[in-house]
Amino acid sequence: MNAILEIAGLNRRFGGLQAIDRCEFSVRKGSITGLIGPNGAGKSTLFNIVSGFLKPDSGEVRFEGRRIDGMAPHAVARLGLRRTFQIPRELKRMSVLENLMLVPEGQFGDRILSVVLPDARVREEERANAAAAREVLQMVGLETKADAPAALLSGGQKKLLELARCLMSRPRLMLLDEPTAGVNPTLIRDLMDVMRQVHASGITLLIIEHNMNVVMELCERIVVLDRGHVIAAGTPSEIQENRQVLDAYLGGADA
Amino acid sequence: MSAQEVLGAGGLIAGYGEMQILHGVGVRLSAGEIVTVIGPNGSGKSTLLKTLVGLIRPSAGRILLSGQEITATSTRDRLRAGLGYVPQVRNVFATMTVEENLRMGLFALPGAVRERQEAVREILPTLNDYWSARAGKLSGGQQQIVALGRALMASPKVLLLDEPSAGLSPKATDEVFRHIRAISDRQGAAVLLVEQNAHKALAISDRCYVLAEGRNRLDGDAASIAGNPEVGRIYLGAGDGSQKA
Amino acid sequence: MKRDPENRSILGSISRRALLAGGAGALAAAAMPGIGAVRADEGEIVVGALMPLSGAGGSFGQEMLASAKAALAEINDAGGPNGRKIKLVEENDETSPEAAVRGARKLIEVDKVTAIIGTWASSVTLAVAPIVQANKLIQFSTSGASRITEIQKKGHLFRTEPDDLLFGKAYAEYAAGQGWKRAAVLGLNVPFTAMTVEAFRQRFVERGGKVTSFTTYNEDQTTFRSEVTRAFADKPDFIHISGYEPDITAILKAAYQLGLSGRFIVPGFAVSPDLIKNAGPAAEGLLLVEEGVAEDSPAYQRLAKALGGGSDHYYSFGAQAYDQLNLLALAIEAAKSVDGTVLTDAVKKVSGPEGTKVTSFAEGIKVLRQGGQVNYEGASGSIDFDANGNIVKANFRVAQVKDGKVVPVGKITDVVF
Amino acid sequence: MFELQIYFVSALVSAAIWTLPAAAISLIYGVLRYPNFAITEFMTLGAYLALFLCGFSFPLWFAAPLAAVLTGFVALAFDQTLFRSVRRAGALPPVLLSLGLMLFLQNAVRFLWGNDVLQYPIPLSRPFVIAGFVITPTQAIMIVSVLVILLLSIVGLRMTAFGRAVRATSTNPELAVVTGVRPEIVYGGVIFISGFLAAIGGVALATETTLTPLLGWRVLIPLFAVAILGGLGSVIGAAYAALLLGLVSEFSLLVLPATYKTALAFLVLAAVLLVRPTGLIRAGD
Amino acid sequence: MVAYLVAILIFAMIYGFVALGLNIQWGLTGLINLGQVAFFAIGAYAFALATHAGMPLLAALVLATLVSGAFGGAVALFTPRLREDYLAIVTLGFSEFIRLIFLNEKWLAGGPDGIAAIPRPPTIPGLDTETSFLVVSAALVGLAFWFSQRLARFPIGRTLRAIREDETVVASVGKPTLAYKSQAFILGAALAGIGGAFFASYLTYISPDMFGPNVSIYVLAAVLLGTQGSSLGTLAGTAVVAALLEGTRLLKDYITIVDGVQLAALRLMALGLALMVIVVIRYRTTRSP
Repeated sequence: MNAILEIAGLNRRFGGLQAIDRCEFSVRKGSITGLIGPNGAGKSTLFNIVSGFLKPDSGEVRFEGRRIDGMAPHAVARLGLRRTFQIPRELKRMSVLENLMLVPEGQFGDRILSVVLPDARVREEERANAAAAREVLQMVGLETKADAPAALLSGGQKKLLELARCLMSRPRLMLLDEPTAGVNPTLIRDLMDVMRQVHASGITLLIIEHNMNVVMELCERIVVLDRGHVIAAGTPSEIQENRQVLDAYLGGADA
Repeated sequence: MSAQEVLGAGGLIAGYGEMQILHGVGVRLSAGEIVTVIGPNGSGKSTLLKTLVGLIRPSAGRILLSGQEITATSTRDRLRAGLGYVPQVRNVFATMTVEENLRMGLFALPGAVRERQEAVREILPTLNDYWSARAGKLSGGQQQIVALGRALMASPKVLLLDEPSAGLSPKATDEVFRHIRAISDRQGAAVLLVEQNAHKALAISDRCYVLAEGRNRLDGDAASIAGNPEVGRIYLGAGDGSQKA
Repeated sequence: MKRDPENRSILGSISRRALLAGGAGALAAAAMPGIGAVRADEGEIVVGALMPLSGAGGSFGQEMLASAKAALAEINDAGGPNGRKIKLVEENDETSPEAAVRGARKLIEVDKVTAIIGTWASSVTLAVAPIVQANKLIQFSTSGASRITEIQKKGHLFRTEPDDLLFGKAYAEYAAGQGWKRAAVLGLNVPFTAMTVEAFRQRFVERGGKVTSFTTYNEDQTTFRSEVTRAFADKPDFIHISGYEPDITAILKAAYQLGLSGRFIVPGFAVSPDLIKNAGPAAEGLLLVEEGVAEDSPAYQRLAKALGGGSDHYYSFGAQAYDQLNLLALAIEAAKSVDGTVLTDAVKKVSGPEGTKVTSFAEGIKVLRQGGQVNYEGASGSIDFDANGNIVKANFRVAQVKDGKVVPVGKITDVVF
Repeated sequence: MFELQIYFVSALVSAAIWTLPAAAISLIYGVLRYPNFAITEFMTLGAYLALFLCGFSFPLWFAAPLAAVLTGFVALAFDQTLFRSVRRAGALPPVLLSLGLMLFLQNAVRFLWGNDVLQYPIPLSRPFVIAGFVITPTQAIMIVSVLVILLLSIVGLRMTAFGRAVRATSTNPELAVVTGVRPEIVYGGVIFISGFLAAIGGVALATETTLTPLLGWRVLIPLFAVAILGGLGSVIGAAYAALLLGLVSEFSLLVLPATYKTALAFLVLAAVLLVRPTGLIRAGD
Repeated sequence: MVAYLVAILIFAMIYGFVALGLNIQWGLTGLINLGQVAFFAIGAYAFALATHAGMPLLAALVLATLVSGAFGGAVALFTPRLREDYLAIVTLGFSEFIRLIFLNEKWLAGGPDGIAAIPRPPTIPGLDTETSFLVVSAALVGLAFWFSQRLARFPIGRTLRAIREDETVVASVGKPTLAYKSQAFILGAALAGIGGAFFASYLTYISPDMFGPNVSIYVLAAVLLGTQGSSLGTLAGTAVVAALLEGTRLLKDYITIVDGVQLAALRLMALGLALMVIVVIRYRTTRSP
């Protein structure tokens, strides 16, 4: 299997709680993979570990074959693995466009030295980045909001901005944390379209999602987490048929 | 039925800031019964409880407690009117002893602390095992029972419990649910229980509501809901499950 | 709040009147800058009194200001130097170098003063002197720090206060004279301490004594118990505290409250009636060494009369301020100029030691207008300056606190470097 | 050895002076979640108010608590008019407000009483010597008074409904609200008590030294070191930490110059914050 | 009178450097620093010591900038994980710590004596010394202002503002936030150091008691007054604070019902009150937690 992300023997404990427990799965390159499970199953913790915001107690995370567990968040991001946040973390007092123009790596103007040098190079760079940002905004349908402060976006638009910021860097793997939570149903369709488009452009997606309609429709493969452990993995219909999965949700038979 | 109804709420629309979670939810509770609210993540279960206890103000809808409208009153007044509430997490005063935690249960109300403590210890005898310990040093299950005990101090007519099994081992979950049943039986309080752990919760419940996406989807006897395949579809999505109905 | 009410009313009314007078003058100058400038040349001679009207030197600053005003009245009554009146503009340096620098700038730039008199704390003088020198003005100071000599560039700075080295030597002379052999030293961490203590140690050792311990402290300590304990540990014959009023008060109290008794010698400028009152029984027997005044001189007696104090007042800084203004006025008369460089020489000339002894401005101008040379002998002493603008030799008085009163117990005369 | 016993008593005196104001910082931090830099100025204000009341020939033992109550009201007045309006805006606005208040109060004292060094009209007295420990009656009274107030505070926090409300709000504010605690009453009460405690500390400091407008500022760093060392939010912790810091800074004299006592306190403060921000001593109340 | 105005303006310029520095740290990047006076003092002392060691003025200025910047970097590196309120305590304590070092270490900085006879830049021909100093300091403040403005508008300014808004996001898009925060702290400290050098040169004398916490409070007030984050606003705020502090000194000649100490106290009371009022206005209506 051509895996872009491999997780093996991962453990993480918070005080008395084993949040991630011998977790093991992988994400196929070019797939849309769903990560589901009841509340407290450890999904967000897993995202935080993969994206470098938390360190695991033990185990391995490999991205494109390279170990990334324990790396700093920015270093993980630079490898081409980006994430969104469940509760949108838009940069409130900055414009939507600025939210995106922050992203490109290696900007010459992002160094102090550039401030005291002639600004032709920075101007050129900014023009190019702005154009790229507008393109991404177009893709997610926020082009009319480019100059508005991010704080003024609606809840759904903020979700789109999360996606856009992630897209801006053209990553190879995107971790989306509940992209449709708190979004109204009409916008959910738009969001799903955007996600399909993103996928079509060659980006692998790993999605935490509670809206099962979205998961079942979008994902080709689903990984189910319960108490930090993978209890099932398979196609949507396999998961829906899986009694163990439903029991996990409904707190069924004692494990 | 309506004569016995201690809590009634209908048409509740509420949320956090611009994010609307409840899109018109209603629940009714009669004296002495245990009612469970289940539903997938994000369906609005906890928000419902917070709205009922007054931590969130609904933009529409009404809440009645023993026939009195309490929609616009403060949390403190609702506690005094007979509502008890146990939040999902951080629901004990960690640096205070169990005894003091229980004492806090009568903070807003008049009452003889010692007598009520005795009564609560009778209903929840395991409290005696760690009566003088600091609540923060107890296990998750023990903390949950302390939280229940605190809420019981005020002899509430209605007890609102937000996922008492969250983060507990299966054994502790059983223990907590056993105590909830005992509370209902011995104290006569109506209990509104929000749970993920649907199977176990339904086992001790009389009735059940199923919420999805901030709306009432199903309700009925605990037993009938437990056997309803629709519940599975609500949790795991429609997909092509309609054929199996 | 707790200030002595008598004290308050006297000083309070003086400073209030002064403020009113100064205020009116500055108002006029500010409103009509052109006229003000003309006046500076042909009318009144403006002199800045930069004094610590508050802060650690607050009570001395008040005394100095009142004394300078006494001299001012005498000078102007005698017609002023070259027939021009002197106007005194006061500025509070808050005993803080920063405030002093700002105050000095204001005096120089807004009031266009010819000279600045008064600066008391050494840190203040050190801060102000470079500015005064840069503007080619002359400055009289009441500070003892030897470091001031180092920044003396063109001789524009005159000190009527004995140098710290002399002070240090005075303690040693007195102690040796009493036959004391062992000294412990407690020193506040400020400019004059290091020099004084070093000079003291040197002279004391020369005279066969021994310094058993030297402990520095900060003014903002909450307790001084440990430092006092350290000082007493070696059973010294006496303890010299080199500091200011607040910390010396605290140290005396700490020693008393530790049940320790010993002989303390402190600088006179640190001992005000407040200290004696605040330290109460702890100040009993305290020895203070202060710059002497010429108590028997007519100048001092005029000053004492003008300030209205009884015989128990000892106006050592006041006497200096009084002499500073008189010296300045005489120098202007002698030089027929207000130029700083010219005045520098003139000050040295009128201070002596050559020339006819005079003890007031009025006497002085008589001699000068007859073409003679004067040697001003003032309220604070004979005042002869060396090349660095320091007084050559100094007299000191030793006094002791007895029953809450300061009683003279000895003199140390002609202490030289 | 004589010297060591002196150090020990000095440490005790310092600890007694620091304990109550540090407890005030701790209480405010625990309940209102911001470091209040104006506490030192409430010390100064309280000390001067006590002096003012002594001027009406009240004895100090009577003037001090009265001044402390007045200081509590002053603190409450600033809290209700200024701090209250930024209650929900995080820790920074109240921190900035407390800095502004520091500047304001320090200079209000200077305006009213001047820069002069003042002191209480209490006669100096010779010390007791008990087993080599030398202590004056004033110090003994001061230490005992501080201990009594400390005990009253601890008992009050444990035994009274208000005390429980304070501890409940400190340990779990959200839960406190759903048990019917009214936060504004707790906030106001804590501010009043903190003003009171700070003022008593100020009087204690002034009996040991003298009154100047910088009275409180000079102990700011030690106070924060004590409050942080004791685990912000804990009154007993503050008392233990005060004793610990008192001993450390007095005995440091054996190796360090006295002038570095405050710097030492800063190093303790910084080290604790960097290594273990919850404080070293967590008495847990 | 004009000369006195010049003096006020010079103080405004000196505080201007310090406030522009704080604006980069706090206004732009969101790093609260209640001890800006520490870097101001380090700059002043470094300049004074360097000139006394015979360094040319310009070299001494560069050295002062570098040394204070280095201390800024050290503080930033030691405190990256401190929360806002803890950072406030540590920076305030640090500034007092630095003052105590200068006070106690006589070998280093003359102890409480301070350092006198610090040189001023040569006078521009045709101007008096004061005006000349004003012109030189104004030119450098202009340069610092130009730098601050460009910094805020350049991509790096965007990154710093993003850190102020949400550090986690900046890390999540692949930027090393600690490096950026350190750079902001270094820049802010270096600017404060330049201010310190000018302060030392202007007064020609420095001593530890000039570097009390009040200076930090003045520049905080200036940055707050000038709508936190804007360089132009910061300079305007500085001018207001300088006028309030220095300008009211002139009032002494007109107001006779209070004495000098009381007037000084009133001035600072007014500044304290003003700071509180600005804070209330600025933060009153902000979001709930």
